[in-house]
Amino acid sequence: MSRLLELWQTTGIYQITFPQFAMIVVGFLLLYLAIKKGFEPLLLIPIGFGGILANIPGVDIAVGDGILHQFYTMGLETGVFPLLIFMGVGAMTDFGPLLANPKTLLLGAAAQVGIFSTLLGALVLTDLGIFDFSIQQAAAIGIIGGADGPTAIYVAGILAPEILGAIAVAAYSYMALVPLIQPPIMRALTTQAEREITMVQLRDVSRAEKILFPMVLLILVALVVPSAAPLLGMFCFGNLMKESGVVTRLSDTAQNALINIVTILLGLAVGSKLSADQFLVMSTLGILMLGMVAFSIGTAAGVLMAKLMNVFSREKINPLIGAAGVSAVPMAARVANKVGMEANPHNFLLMHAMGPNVAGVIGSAVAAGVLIQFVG
Amino acid sequence: MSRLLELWQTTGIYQITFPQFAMIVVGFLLLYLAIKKGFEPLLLIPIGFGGILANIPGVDIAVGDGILHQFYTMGLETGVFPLLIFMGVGAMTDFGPLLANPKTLLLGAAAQVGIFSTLLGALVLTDLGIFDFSIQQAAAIGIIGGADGPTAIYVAGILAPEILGAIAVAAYSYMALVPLIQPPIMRALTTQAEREITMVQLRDVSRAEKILFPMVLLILVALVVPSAAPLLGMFCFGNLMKESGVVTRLSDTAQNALINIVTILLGLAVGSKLSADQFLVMSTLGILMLGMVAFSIGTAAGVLMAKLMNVFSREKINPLIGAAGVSAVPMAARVANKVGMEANPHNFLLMHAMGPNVAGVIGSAVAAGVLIQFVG
Amino acid sequence: MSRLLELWQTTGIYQITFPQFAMIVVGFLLLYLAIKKGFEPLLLIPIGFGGILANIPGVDIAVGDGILHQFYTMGLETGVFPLLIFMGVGAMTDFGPLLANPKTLLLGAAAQVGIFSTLLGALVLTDLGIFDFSIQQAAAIGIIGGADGPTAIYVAGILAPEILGAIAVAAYSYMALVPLIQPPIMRALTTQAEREITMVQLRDVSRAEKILFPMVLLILVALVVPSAAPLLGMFCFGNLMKESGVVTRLSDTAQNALINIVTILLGLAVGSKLSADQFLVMSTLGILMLGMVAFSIGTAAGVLMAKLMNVFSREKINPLIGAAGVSAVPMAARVANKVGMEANPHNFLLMHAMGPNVAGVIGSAVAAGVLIQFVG
Amino acid sequence: MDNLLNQGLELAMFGMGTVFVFLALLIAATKTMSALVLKFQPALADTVAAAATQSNLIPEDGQLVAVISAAIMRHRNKNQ
Amino acid sequence: MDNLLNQGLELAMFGMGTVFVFLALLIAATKTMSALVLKFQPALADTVAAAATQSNLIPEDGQLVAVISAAIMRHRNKNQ
Amino acid sequence: MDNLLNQGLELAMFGMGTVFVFLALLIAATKTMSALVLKFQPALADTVAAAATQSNLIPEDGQLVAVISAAIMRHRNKNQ
Ligand code: NA
Ligand code: NA
Ligand code: NA
Repeated sequence: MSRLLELWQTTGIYQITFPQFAMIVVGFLLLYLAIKKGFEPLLLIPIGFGGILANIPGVDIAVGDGILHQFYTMGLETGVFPLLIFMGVGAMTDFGPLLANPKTLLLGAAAQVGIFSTLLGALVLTDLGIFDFSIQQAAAIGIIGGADGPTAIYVAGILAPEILGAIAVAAYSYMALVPLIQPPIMRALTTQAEREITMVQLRDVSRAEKILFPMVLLILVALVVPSAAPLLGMFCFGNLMKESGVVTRLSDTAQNALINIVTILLGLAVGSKLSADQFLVMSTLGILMLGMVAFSIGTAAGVLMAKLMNVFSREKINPLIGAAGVSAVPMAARVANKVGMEANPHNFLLMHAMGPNVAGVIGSAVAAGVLIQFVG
Repeated sequence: MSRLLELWQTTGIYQITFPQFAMIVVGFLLLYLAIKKGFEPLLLIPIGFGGILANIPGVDIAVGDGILHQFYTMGLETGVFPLLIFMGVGAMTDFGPLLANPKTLLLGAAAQVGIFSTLLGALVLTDLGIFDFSIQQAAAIGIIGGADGPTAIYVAGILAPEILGAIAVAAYSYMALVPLIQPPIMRALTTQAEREITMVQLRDVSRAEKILFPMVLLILVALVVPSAAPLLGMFCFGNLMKESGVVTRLSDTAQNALINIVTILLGLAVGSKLSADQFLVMSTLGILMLGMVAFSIGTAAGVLMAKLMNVFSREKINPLIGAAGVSAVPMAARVANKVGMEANPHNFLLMHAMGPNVAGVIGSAVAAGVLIQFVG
Repeated sequence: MSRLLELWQTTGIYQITFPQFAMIVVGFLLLYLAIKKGFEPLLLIPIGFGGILANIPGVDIAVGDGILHQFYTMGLETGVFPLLIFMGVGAMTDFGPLLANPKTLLLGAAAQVGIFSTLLGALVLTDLGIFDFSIQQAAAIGIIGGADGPTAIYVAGILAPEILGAIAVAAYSYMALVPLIQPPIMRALTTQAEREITMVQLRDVSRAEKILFPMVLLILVALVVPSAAPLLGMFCFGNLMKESGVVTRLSDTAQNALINIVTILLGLAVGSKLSADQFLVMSTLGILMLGMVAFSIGTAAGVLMAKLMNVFSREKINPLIGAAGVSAVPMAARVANKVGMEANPHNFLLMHAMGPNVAGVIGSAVAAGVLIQFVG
Repeated sequence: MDNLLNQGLELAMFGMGTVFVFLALLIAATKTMSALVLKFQPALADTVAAAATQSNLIPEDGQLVAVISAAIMRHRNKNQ
Repeated sequence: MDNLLNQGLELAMFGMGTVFVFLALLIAATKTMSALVLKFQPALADTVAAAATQSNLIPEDGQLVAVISAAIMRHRNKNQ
Repeated sequence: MDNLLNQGLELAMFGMGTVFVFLALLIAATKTMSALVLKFQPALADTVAAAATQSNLIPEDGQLVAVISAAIMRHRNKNQ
């Protein structure tokens, strides 16, 4: 009989705590959003599932020798997983639109205002005593505004691993919500006339330029912000493999088997940080709120920068593409295209928005480098 | 001249011991069975080859810094390899037949009697002084009756790594021998009339059910047997990736590149446990013998359970599909189909047998969880 | 202001040293050779790029916790990467031509003279005080003459990791230069009549022979040179997976996803050894020079061996195929074919040269085993 | 040694018990799930993995933040 | 705490400054690169990844060895 | 230093010796193997990787257990 009691005490029903139960619900909610609503399923399915596993009572999955903790230790603590994903993303990125219109790089710079103002916001909230974020945590929260998953995870893993779960959830959730967050801001900051601006068709970009661009970018990183070299180096490496055209088999693997394997493992590893005791803290609410602010400010800054450039430049750019500077590739570019077509059904902005879109990836990686350099 | 002698002493001919030689022969025999007789070649080729490498004298391959020992340390000691394989198996599993006829889950339960009676058998043999198995070893031997490779390797890696080699060889050899082991038992326990029972065609299962099933299973595991959560969690995760339909690239990788890579490394790692000093012990004979018993009892229990269910249920099931409850997917289901067609050439049992077949995977994973919980 | 100065001091422009700058130039040169000249791009792109990353100042990429150093630690220090590549190469190798004409194995033996005479050359240069190579370093340099990338990296990783970068660069550069290095030597050592020798068409080889060959090779390795068993064991394992025909999915993965992933990681890890302080030393010049000597002597020895065999054998072989004994698969075989067609446009030597070509892989792996055994 | 056998018997009993209870519960849960799905089938079948429309995205996100917030609040209150 | 805010402000300022300076430099570098490519386009476009002809392989290799040698020499001289 | 050269010479000699001996043995072994295969070719070629028929499965498994048993027995006897 006492043995039966012992058996009963091994069950989850006996052992589960309310916070664990709540986090399992959150995990299922993430799965629901991913599967039924199409929220970044590639990441949110592994993260959500990992989050559920991490909160199963009475078994070590996300701690100690548990498999999720092993994935965390091998891939997130070391930075290997986000860097390999960045390599794969590089191998999937086409810099053509950016090369055809390099000044859109400035839009990718402007959108990073979201990162730094959110950092300041987190510190102000700390100053006011509402939350208690260290400068490392504030920096990691700010990077959510980079709208770039692997960059956010990489930075959080280095600066503030204790809030990595919340940051990843916020980053991917808001990336999925870009079609909702951005349009009102874009409309509020532009006139109908501005949204109707049509842009000249992009010139063709030669293969040589595409091959040389990752090298030029790498040189500049090495000379100006070496601290961004791990991220941008792997990114350029992936892109060079693709554009060089001589290592197709490596490029294909980087874009498929390798990035898929790492995505599965990274998602599960991030999920391991969704254990109730780490995730169900007040700061998570602050992170979710600040992340939303970061996306919004980044969007606004991109749009305003485009308007500012139009003051000085003769060749007008449609300010909507400024919003794509936050990254969230390729969702933000599609949003710019969609809002543009509402104003003028014959105005195709997609390719024009791809320039600031990939510029935003570079911009937030540079910002990440600066943050790691100064508070890491 | 003394230098020539030294050279001679580095050769394998000089250094090889008889047990090493014997194990190399065993390794080649495994390769022969795998290649020429089609015995589970995906596992037995890497295991057999690894076993040969592990017994080459004068070089550290399966110990120390040797590559097979590295694979063992990184993947078996940690449990990572069998869990990743389980994830891939989950991504390949179709729960449709099970969902169409859920009561066949009981057949998958019954077949696990093989596990526990073999455990008892091992302890009785110890009690009689014939062998000397600890309760951990007895549990690991019993799990051979689960007829599920990764589960057996996972459990043995945790409970009794010193007999992992013999357990893996037994598990995969007997899985390959299912077409020989099962039919006589099935025929002995059923009447011609029973074998002729035709079953109504399975209803179609909706996509929503297939998506929800892995989640339902996961919840139940979390609430009832958390200790089975690593195994069944990864299994459900793989299945959800497949059924959700929104992460096809991850599911494809889990079913192909990733499971293939892990299978190669796991097979070689298991092979490292086939070194003569670990494998050529009396207990290996006991394990081989008990493993066969486990398969036989599991088969019998599945068939008898089906007959018992027919006593209480109006909708009769063909007791042959009970034998598929041991797992050995999909071999055991094919055997049920084949024996059924001998009795009635128009009786297609394959899809009906797939239900208990995958139920057996769940059943033995639950049994594994219980064993790890109580003697781990 | 002092903060601005601090910022300036974090830039690469401020921190870079001349040797770092020079190595970055070398890295770009390797990329240029790989992309524009087609020099072994699969390896030289990752190595070159890794070399650039390793020399970016002010950030730890190739040391400490840097990602390249992690790749180095996990894959080169352990030997895992070159062995997995060897497995993949095995799965891509067709021993058919060798089996049709086994005596060409002797040509693969002869070409290894390049390895050992270069080893002696390195020691003579040390004796003369020109360089200062240990016997381990001399052995690792010699193995460049094996013209086999993974073998060279494996041996250098064990015997002399401090010169691994230079050895890998030399090995892959000279393998790419085989079409330039070999023809003059081949022409100098043969007469027009010899180069015109036509060879009888190769017999068909049965599938059974192809399946048995890797096993025969493995047995012989186990009995005669166990120290070569890690390399040749993995090679035979890959080949057996392919030829057995029963594990196509494993063989495909070994030849594609797995070898590609490992190639990327291995290349970057090798690149980490191209840091200025390790690479810009006098010994690098010696290694580059000796590597060229090794290739040349190996080529000559192969050709001369073929001529010697013609003295004793009635069935004449075209001595040009002896040059393919250095390995550099399949480049060296193509060179033999090309030089042969210059002499006699109807003389197709390609398949005949594939025999010594793969024999050269076996030969240098055996030589590697001996070196590791005696100076490791 | 007898002790070992006893331990084994107990383990076998509890083990088979757990396996049967678990799979019986799974039958019940599966049947319930299938019944629910078949009841709401049309709605579910259509929307699963359908392209998310903008109009129903906001509530969902609201849900996520609401659930997390509620959970944190309750957790916090308990621990005070 | 105020100190923390100051630190944050400085970080934001330098951070945004670096981002803008970097991307401005990248614009300049990219434009220069594109201009150079377009100038030498015919030559480049044809040879990139073209099958290496034997005649131009030797100089390339010469280049590699020459650059490495020069670098080693200079490095050595400096360190003496 | 001279010692180093001697060591190198010895290594070169034994090394090349081993390479030649090994590959010569491999020639012999390969030729033997091919001859045996060609002799039993029809049988082998047909059955390799052919679908295993039930009738010949039992003996094979018997083989495996028999070999393992014999090896364990002999090993055990030796170590007693
Ligand atoms: Na960004
Ligand atoms: Na089972
Ligand atoms: Na070679």
